[in-house]
Amino acid sequence: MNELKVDISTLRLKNPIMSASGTFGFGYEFMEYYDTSVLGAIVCKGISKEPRRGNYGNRIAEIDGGIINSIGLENPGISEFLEKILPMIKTINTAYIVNILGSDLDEYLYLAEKLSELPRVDAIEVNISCPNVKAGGLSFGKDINLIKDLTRRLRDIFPKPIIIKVSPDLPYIEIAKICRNEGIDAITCINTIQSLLIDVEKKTFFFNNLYGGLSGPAIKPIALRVVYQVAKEVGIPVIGCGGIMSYKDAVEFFMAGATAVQIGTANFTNPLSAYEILKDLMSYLEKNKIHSVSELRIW
Amino acid sequence: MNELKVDISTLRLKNPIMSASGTFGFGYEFMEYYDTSVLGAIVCKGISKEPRRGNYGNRIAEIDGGIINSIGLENPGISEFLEKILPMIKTINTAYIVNILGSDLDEYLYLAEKLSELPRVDAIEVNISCPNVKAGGLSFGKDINLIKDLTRRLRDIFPKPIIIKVSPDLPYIEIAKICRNEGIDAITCINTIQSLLIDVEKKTFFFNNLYGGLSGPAIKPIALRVVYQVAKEVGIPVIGCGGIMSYKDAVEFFMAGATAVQIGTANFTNPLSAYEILKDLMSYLEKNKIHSVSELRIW
Amino acid sequence: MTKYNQLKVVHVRHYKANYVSLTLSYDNQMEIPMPGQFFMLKPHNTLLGRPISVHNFFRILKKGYIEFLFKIVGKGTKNLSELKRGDYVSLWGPIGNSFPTFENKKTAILVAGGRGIAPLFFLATKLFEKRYEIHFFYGVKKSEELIHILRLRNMSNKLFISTEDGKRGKKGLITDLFKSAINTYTSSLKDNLLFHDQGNNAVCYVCGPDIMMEKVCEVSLSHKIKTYISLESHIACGSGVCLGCTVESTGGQLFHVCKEGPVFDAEEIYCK
Amino acid sequence: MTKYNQLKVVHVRHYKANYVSLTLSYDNQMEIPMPGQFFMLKPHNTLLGRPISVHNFFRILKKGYIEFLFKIVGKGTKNLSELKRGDYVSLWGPIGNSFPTFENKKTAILVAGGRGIAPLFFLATKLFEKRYEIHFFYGVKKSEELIHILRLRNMSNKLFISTEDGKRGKKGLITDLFKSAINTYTSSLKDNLLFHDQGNNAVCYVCGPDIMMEKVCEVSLSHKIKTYISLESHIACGSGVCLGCTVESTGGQLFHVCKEGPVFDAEEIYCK
Ligand SMILES: Cc1cc2nc3c(=O)[nH]c(=O)nc-3n(C[C@H](O)[C@H](O)[C@H](O)COP(=O)(O)OP(=O)(O)OC[C@H]3O[C@@H](n4cnc5c(N)ncnc54)[C@H](O)[C@@H]3O)c2cc1C
Ligand SMILES: Cc1cc2nc3c(=O)[nH]c(=O)nc-3n(C[C@H](O)[C@H](O)[C@H](O)COP(=O)(O)OP(=O)(O)OC[C@H]3O[C@@H](n4cnc5c(N)ncnc54)[C@H](O)[C@@H]3O)c2cc1C
Ligand SMILES: Cc1cc2nc3c(=O)[nH]c(=O)nc-3n(C[C@H](O)[C@H](O)[C@H](O)COP(=O)(O)O)c2cc1C
Ligand SMILES: Cc1cc2nc3c(=O)[nH]c(=O)nc-3n(C[C@H](O)[C@H](O)[C@H](O)COP(=O)(O)O)c2cc1C
Ligand code: FES
Ligand code: FES
Repeated sequence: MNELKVDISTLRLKNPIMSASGTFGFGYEFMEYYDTSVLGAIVCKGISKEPRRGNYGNRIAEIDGGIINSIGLENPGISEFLEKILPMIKTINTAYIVNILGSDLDEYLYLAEKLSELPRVDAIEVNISCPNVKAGGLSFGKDINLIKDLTRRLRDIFPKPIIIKVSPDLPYIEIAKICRNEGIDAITCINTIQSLLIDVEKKTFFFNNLYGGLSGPAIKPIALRVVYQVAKEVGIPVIGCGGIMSYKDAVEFFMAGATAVQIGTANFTNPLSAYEILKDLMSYLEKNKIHSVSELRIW
Repeated sequence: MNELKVDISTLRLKNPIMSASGTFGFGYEFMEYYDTSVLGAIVCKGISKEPRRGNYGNRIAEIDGGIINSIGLENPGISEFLEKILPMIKTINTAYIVNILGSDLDEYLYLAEKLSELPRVDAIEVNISCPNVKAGGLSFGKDINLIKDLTRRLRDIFPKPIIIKVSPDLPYIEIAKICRNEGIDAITCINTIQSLLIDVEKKTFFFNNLYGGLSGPAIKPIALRVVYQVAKEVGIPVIGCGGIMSYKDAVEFFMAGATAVQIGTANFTNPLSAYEILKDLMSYLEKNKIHSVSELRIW
Repeated sequence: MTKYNQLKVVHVRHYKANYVSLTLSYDNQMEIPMPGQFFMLKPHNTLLGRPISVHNFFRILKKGYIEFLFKIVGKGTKNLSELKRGDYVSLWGPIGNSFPTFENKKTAILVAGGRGIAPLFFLATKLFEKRYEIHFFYGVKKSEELIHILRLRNMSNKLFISTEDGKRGKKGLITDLFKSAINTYTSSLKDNLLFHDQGNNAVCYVCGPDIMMEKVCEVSLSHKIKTYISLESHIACGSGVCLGCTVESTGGQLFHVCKEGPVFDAEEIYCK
Repeated sequence: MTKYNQLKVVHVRHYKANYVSLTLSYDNQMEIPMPGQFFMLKPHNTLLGRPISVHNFFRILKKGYIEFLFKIVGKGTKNLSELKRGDYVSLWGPIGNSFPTFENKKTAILVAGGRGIAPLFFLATKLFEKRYEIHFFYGVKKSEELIHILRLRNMSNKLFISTEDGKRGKKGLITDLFKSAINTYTSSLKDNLLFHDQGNNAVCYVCGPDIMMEKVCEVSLSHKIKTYISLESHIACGSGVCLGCTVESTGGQLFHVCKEGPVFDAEEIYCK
């Protein structure tokens, strides 16, 4: 298993398989299925400053090849996260990455500040690409000047690895270049893709908040393109995410240039997914005598 | 059937069901299956100035919920189109819309000029969003100043309806606003979404030209979002396209705000698709006593 | 304890009206399911599992078996209905809370609408074992949908049936039958077991379409009968991580069906 | 003329090695298929149809029947293999050109590799009817894959079989068997029917894996035997509209399998 280690700048992960934010709770929920410490890292559900109730009405739907969610960032807020949740994951023995979402610049900075001194928090993943919240999501990510400011100031505040999470709905190449120049450590590609769902029978929009985010197999080829472009054209470490359902999908992401990958929707299809993908990836590497996933890159 | 008529500015279509460019040849091919004159309009395969051979290697693959193509705009060129193909569709008794693609501004203008005086050509659809050609596709569409120039000069040259075709890979709202301001008649939303496919066994990119375009059911929720945003926020007529496989899907597009719709990938699933969607839509409207598809809009 | 598993199909029975019962060989490493709990069953042709309540759990020669009863309504249930004896189903569970029972309330009113029979039948068998007095209300649209009538009759002190087609039981909605029965009880049969102590001795359990549950609870709560309902929502993960399975109380509070439910105190949902 | 249709399955036969034959009741409004042509068969679980060559066409009491033979290799063919008698399959065709035959060439060499037997068997039946002299080369990996051996033997003047496992016929590749057989013919049997007139009297038809076809054509073309091959590519529409089905000649020219093919003159593909 030695060869499975990957580095996200100063953070060494024991393997390149992480959970994707919002699909794995806080890491302890899946303990009922397997010891989540085996994963390379756990990325927790997005956290905001205040508790958020999330969206009313329908929140999830399945479509051909994917699912669409409009959770609306329900989360307990940073205080409860620090007080109640962090203690609960003390025994999970792997890197812990906190995903954060703010409605404005100050909120992002506040969250990073709060998390900066905690030994249990190994890195932050900054969500600037949520398609189903009114503020702090895509609208934030589309403002290039704001992104410049955000990344620079986050870098000042937060000493451990900072990961920025983008989606194809954003000018991701431009953003990735800014990130690289501002010393951001990695980019997660991709978040869900903004989508609209209509309930034909009821003649209404399916989600109260109008938009949802598309994830699952349907977005894999789009995610691969973003991973490839960011890794190759920008030259910044990329954490691949989007429709990874099997170890083969993960291999495709490594081939496209990802340093590590995240498992999202697959956790809903089978709660053991992340674990099984890790296991199968290990056999694949062994069988093919590949010593590090970085050897898989095809460019 | 009277109530099925829709207008794309000065062009009256007998019904709102069109074929999508590149999925219906030139309109006569499907005559083997049904009389394609029943459709509201036929949009032909994209035409360039010179003949184009298209891409080498694999051109099409099926994935979960969609297909990815990297045809690379194979077409006979405008001269052969005018000389050989236009005469062949003389007997097709419905609106004929020519899709054009140029590598640069001049080529677009040249094509529009050539088509401007032909009675058989009822409108042009300008493809600025092809994800799998080296020039004239997405790279062109991303240059906002070029788009401004293009739309203005096309408007000068071409007196009949001009339709611009966008994809979510472009800043489509900005483009749609320019189009509206420059007097463009409608926007087709959406073209295929740029995607990367990897052949894990062969350890290569699947397409010679790297990128392909994703179409089919997987992109429907993304297409609906673009249709809604362009129709609602910009207020310009929208022709909806993307993953329409049944009349219900078409109804969703009308609910989101489309004036007409195009049937693409569905033609491959069943060559009678466009015809069956039209037929089923008619029964649906009749059954629900809806006199015009514009009544379906839910905002 | 194993929560995710592949279990072998030992019996499939196709009822009328597109109902299917699926009996699986249980794994004794798994938690024993309680009435009200559900499992996520994974069809082959969908991305997400489908939540199905436990319809029965029993042992034959120490070996456990679990039974599900579901109605074919879409592609997932269709696919599950095509399982054959000897096939394996991937599933995870048991998930969620269960219908609470009380030592001091030995009168139970069960109200099932349509496929709501699935969990309430299981509950009835448990209550019967515990020697509850069972008053079972069971309504369906078409009389063919009625399932387990004989067994229900054996377990219940009184069984009320309504069908919308009127071919069996009382013609009409179960909500109306329930309302009139309760009113009769409370007005003319004050000393009926059901209602001495102003209903404090009775518990009501309801499962069915949203609108039916709301109407039933309106009646039961107005008579101060402790009432529990089993709610549905779009379940994606069934593991408490996606936060997709919310339902809303009349007061606007949000609950997660797979974590705080699927069984709720009716007062929590309808009275805030 | 109807090109798209739903046809009824009248017979399904499962062979060894995952081969399946599917016989459908034909519709006399449809064009009569020729050897080399194919149909798009639409599985239920895929978006695109799957191209399958016509394996046989016959009439019983004036009613037409069409037979397909395919190997299960992925989800589409798997789904098609699950069809049962009485089911309907959506399909469109016949598509493409067919193997040409010539009045003045009455000696046919057929070379089939693996599932390449599907169209070549059909061709053989037609050639047999036309009283051709048939020299049939048939190679497979595992001997279980061999299909229709008896019927092929009856139709052929000579039947050459190779299997990679060596359990039947000659052990090895059909390309080697073909090469040595042709060399023997041409060197020692100069007056063999096959090669008087320097091969001008013979036609060679090849269908199988790309690499096998290339090697066979190298031999046949070097002996100046007119050679036709049936090519595969990723077919999406089968209607000539998507332009996805291109194959490339050695000279870099592009051809569309569903329009200019699937049968090509080997010289067009390998010699430019
Ligand atoms: C906790 C719980 C327990 C359940 N127990 C049973 C049971 O024991 N027996 C039984 O027959 N059914 C039960 N159901 C309902 C069952 O889960 C759905 O019928 C099933 O998921 C539908 O899947 P499908 O793929 O067949 O239909 P789909 O194709 O997914 O949907 C068909 C129709 O049903 C709607 N729908 C699907 N899922 C839900 C949902 N969760 N809530 C509301 N509408 C939905 C869809 O919007 C669509 O209109 C239960 C649901 C929940 C939440
Ligand atoms: C004109 C034509 C005639 C054919 N006739 C027959 C026949 O008579 N009998 C028969 O058994 N097969 C025939 N084939 C091949 C058959 O179409 C494929 O095996 C089938 O489409 C695979 O579908 P699937 O969904 O089972 O596999 P998939 O899951 O789609 O693919 C399985 C594997 O096969 C590869 N593959 C799929 N389709 C093609 C293709 N068209 N070209 C190259 N690789 C492909 C995939 O990349 C993958 O590796 C023919 C193909 C063509 C083009
Ligand atoms: C239900 C759900 C909730 C999510 N919540 C978050 C979130 O809080 N923060 C975030 O950055 N991404 C969130 N995501 C996006 C995922 O982390 C991931 O980027 C996306 O789902 C694509 O990966 P997948 O196709 O493997 O699911 C969420 C996704 C889903 C499906
Ligand atoms: C094989 C193929 C070829 C296409 N060629 C063109 C083209 O030449 N010009 C163009 O504007 N769009 C082209 N498109 C895009 C379609 O017109 C349509 O916008 C897209 O496929 C989405 O619709 P769908 O999901 O219904 O297929 C092509 C699509 C496919 C699948
Ligand atoms: S279904 Fe995912 S949290 Fe309840
Ligand atoms: S398969 Fe579409 S053109 Fe040949």
